[in-house]
Amino acid sequence: MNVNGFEPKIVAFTCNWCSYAAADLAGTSRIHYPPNVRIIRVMCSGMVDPIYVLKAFEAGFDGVLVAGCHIGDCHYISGNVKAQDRIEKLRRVLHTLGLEDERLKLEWISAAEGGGFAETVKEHVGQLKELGPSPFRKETTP
Amino acid sequence: MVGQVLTPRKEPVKILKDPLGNSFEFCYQCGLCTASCRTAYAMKYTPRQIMNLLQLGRVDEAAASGSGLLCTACYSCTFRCPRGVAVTDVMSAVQRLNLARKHADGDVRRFYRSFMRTVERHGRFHEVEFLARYFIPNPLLLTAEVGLGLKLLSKGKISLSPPTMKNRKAMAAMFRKAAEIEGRP
Amino acid sequence: MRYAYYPGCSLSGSSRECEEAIQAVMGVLGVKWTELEDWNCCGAASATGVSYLLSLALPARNLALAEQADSDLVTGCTRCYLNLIRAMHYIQHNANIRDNVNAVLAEAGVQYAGTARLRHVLDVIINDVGLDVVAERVTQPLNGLRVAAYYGCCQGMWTYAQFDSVEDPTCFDRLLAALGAEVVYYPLKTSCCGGSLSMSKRSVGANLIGDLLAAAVAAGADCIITACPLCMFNLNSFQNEAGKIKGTRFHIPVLFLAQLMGLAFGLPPKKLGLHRNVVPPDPLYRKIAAGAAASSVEAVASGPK
Amino acid sequence: MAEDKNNVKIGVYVCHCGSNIAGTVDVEELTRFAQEQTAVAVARNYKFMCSEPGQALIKKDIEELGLNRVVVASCSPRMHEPTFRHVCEDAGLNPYQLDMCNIREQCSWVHKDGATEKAKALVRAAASRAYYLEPLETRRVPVTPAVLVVGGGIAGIQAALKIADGGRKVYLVEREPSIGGHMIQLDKTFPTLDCSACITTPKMAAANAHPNIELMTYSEVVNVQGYVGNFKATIRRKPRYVDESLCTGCGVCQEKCPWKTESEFDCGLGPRKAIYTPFPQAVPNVPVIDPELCVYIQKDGKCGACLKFCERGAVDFSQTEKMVEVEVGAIIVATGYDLMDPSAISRLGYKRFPNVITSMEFERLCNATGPTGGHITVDGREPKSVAIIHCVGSRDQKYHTYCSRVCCMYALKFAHLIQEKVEDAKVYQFYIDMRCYGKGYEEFYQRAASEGITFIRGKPSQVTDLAMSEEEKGKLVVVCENTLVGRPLRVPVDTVILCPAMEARSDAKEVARLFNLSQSADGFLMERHAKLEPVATANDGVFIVGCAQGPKDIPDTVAQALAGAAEALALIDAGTVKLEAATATVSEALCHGCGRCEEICEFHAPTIVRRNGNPIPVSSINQAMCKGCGACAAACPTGAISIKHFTRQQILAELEALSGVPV
Repeated sequence: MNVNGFEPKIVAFTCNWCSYAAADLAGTSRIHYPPNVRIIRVMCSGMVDPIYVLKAFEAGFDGVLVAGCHIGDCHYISGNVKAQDRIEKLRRVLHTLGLEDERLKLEWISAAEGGGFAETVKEHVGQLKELGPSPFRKETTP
Repeated sequence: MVGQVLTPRKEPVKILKDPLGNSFEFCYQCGLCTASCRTAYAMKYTPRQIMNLLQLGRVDEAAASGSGLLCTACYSCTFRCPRGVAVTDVMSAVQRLNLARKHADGDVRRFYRSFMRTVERHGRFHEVEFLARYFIPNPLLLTAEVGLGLKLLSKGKISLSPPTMKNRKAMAAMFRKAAEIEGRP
Repeated sequence: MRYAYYPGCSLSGSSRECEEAIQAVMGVLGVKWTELEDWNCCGAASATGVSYLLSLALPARNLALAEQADSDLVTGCTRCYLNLIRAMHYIQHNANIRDNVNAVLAEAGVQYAGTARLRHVLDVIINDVGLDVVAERVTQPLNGLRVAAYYGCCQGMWTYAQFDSVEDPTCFDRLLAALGAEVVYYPLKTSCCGGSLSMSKRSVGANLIGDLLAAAVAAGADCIITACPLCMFNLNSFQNEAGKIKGTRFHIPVLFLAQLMGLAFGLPPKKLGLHRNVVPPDPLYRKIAAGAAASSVEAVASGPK
Repeated sequence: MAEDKNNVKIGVYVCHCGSNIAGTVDVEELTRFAQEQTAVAVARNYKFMCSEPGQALIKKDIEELGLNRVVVASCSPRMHEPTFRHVCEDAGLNPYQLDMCNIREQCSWVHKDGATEKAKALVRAAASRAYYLEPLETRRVPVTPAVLVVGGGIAGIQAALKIADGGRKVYLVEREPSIGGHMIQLDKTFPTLDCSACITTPKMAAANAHPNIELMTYSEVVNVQGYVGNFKATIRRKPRYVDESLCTGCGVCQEKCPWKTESEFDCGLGPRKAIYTPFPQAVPNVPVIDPELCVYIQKDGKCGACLKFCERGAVDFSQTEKMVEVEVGAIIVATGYDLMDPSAISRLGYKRFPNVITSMEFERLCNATGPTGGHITVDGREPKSVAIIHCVGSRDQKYHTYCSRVCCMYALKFAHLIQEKVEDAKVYQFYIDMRCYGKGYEEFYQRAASEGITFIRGKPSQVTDLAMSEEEKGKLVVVCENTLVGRPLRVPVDTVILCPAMEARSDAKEVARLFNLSQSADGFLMERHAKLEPVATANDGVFIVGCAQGPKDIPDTVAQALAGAAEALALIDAGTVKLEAATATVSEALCHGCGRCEEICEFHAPTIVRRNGNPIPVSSINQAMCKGCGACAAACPTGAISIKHFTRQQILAELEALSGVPV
């Protein structure tokens, strides 16, 4: 169950063209979501190097969210497809490191889905509260 | 009389803990519900007007009107509502209020009570017991129905022996629990 | 496919003719089912008037039992179907409802997991048995019989939404065509019959019933067909009251869909509970016989193929 | 390149954005916190950083304190990055030495508790990223001084004409055999009631005649390559089977052709032949042959009436589909809208009752060149009473949540036309709200109202032919609530006109992919900014105008079309265009020339080359073609490729700062 008072830390790598814009839209529409997430803007989900994800967990993040455009809508034609392949491969590595699947989230959020972004974050925070702190966490202050 | 004065909603219109009962907030008064309603012609306030009264916080007025009792729960309004208002649930919430606050006359209230009481006792509906509960307090009703009653009896459509449900204790317990959760007497 | 059959109160009580017809017809179609063990009333039209929670918990208990039996829950009563699917729908979409309902169910020693599968007898006949099979079983084609197919109100919508068009269902028409009957144009086919208003507010109930009967008569129908026991009860029992309001006399047979199917399958009327119908359907028998005769004449005339 | 990091001087500027940020985030504390970060020389806060004084503040510090990095903690970079990049530039600092820290959209507007804490983390991250930022030079490439306009409706025509008048080459591509779009189908236009054809055809003719416009009707764009300023578009030109250079548009072929079908232009209310121009004033006035219907094509060689009777010998069955490639600097997408098919709402009786028609069908019935020659005749008779039902599929969650914005007005126009043409006709308007917001619209509403129309506020539930009383016999009955009285109402009429929603084109998704655009939730093409960038899109150099972007009336459509033209002209007249500076680079020392990048790049930017004297081949990336998506960098097994402005170092620094733990 929920580790009492535990506040998970999430880093989100968001595509500049869709999910970063979606996060902005959530803002302009004043749709609130937990502050546990920190956003790093990239030009495309296909730019996210597996190293970044591994380093994020190493740095003690409890969850990593990679968000890109819906399949077929990529601003660079197929960056999101490449991201998908990489993330799937990466999951195996995370398994061997003893990290649960839910900690790494890959989501497609279009620029029009402000609410969708907020929901994704809420959901992820919820899942991570269930899971508790990442085994790699060095300290627990969020 | 200078016309009604609108006072801010007194009851927070959380109608009887019914999560869909409050969807009237979305209503934009197009009247498609009324237009889809076969009994609206007989209502004091049409379904749309009920939504409006609730929006204005005039819950008691809505309940007292008795419009809720005329809803047949055919769901046309709910299926068609362009704003996704669960009109049928709102109407049944208003109907519950009407009965709970004793706006309707005794016969109507007894109709619902008798039905539920019968189900509570037997777990299933039992015509004879229902009719007894419903009619005996007001024999006038009975005389009105006697023709139909005989017709049904002669066709063997009314069984005198009560239905046979095993776990009747469970039923009673469920009724108790529900009343407890909903804070009903 | 395993079916747990849920007759519901009306079918096992005041509408037993419908029940008898369903059983007989399903027998002919070779559909096997077992009655749901220790089922309870779904709350009919009255539960919502008293308790929102019970209006969901009562049907939910039956769903829970069906889950235990791991079979499709089948019902022939539209009102039961409505209450059951409504419960499924609301419980699925609202955690708070789910918790409360299960709290109530706990008193009955069951829990509803949300995995139950609900079917309507029509759905089973059309999608599991298939209209081709239905057509094969016809020994007494209903040639020349003019039928007003009354689908019933949007309580039906809940039903039809599952396997047919919500606003403009056609499953009756297809089924009746398979029986050889002629479906007349009936604009009120999905208008409400007033449900229990016929009891709780007669003047209104009878008025709605009157509209339905009048439209069928105007369309030149020999009979009205319904799949809902409540519609069946209303349209049969209140033709006099309706007639008074509309300033006319109604005497049009109203049959349960399964009853008409039974006739087309050549089953004896008594086996289909037709002797219990408030409005005696006898004129139909002659009409059907005549139609059959006519078609056999054609057959002879056209000679052996 | 190698900069002495001891000289890094960062300035952090926290914006209050009035109370938008300061209301939730403790800006004073945030500023203090920023001051403590590594290499931060100065941290200030101010009411509005984007304002003149705010900008001056930053410039002054750059000049006086010799800042070489700037962090602005304010709104989204998608909002003001350009603004502050200019500020840096003006102060002689490379614009790429700026980092925006989004503490409004992504902090103060979405959080309450913990907003200040989060803002701190974001500022620290921005500062650490800024620490590793490098100056980039923005490359400029020449622009192809031509524009592709997709869609020959009024939007496309107006945009094309304006650009052409500006002296630039325009390719105007239209899918149908003629330009004119929906507008040429209309009879009259509100609120002025001038004849639609009369004001459209001159524009169509002008577009056809203009020396700078190359008109490609009966054609479709099938592929788009390249980037802003330098697009390559491939256009499929379907065979007309009629030689445009020989045809005089005399129309004999159409008279003689024996094969009929329903005319799409007349909404199926009238016939057209297998060889046809969709309507008399078609531009170009050259028929096409419908290969599905033409017996000569279907049953090879039979018939051929058109061949025989065309004196000019213009009919040419040897024509085949052609692919044409054009080079343009900008693209304007004006692909318009579809009218919703109201038979989806079966209870309104469309397609069940012949006298229930759509608004567009009525336009054709009203029009002098239409199937009835302008006599309002529905199902064989002149309707004496007409119901007009608004919001069919609009403002309705079950179909389209949005308002289609034109129905109220054309419904009023219909009422006027009916009363003009049909003696003592009764017209009933079934509306939810009357929305007459445009110039002269309210006045028109008043005028129509004064002409004896009956307004009924209520959304009808059904149109039925079931008569409940004598006066309903033989009529259609509209069932609704008269909401202003609160009673159910039945209105018997001869004809019902439905006002269906304007919806996104059925192929909007394909169009969006083709031009690399996104769609809004409602399915229409999405602009870059709802208010400030209404015609620009996420894809530089591609603009959207007219109903492709959302429901619009003609004035708004034309205004947008001209806005699109201005954007396109501004882009190509600049002569050159700034290219993405944040592109991929290869460290040849690390590269093994494995070719992974070459395989993965969608834009064919990387190629494996052999540097003379170097035994190992290496990747070389064409900077003009690289879009900086970073797919190659993420895929590069040796980490030889990095993306400028998004280097591993920069991103990991940001990550570390966010986690508060060394990576």
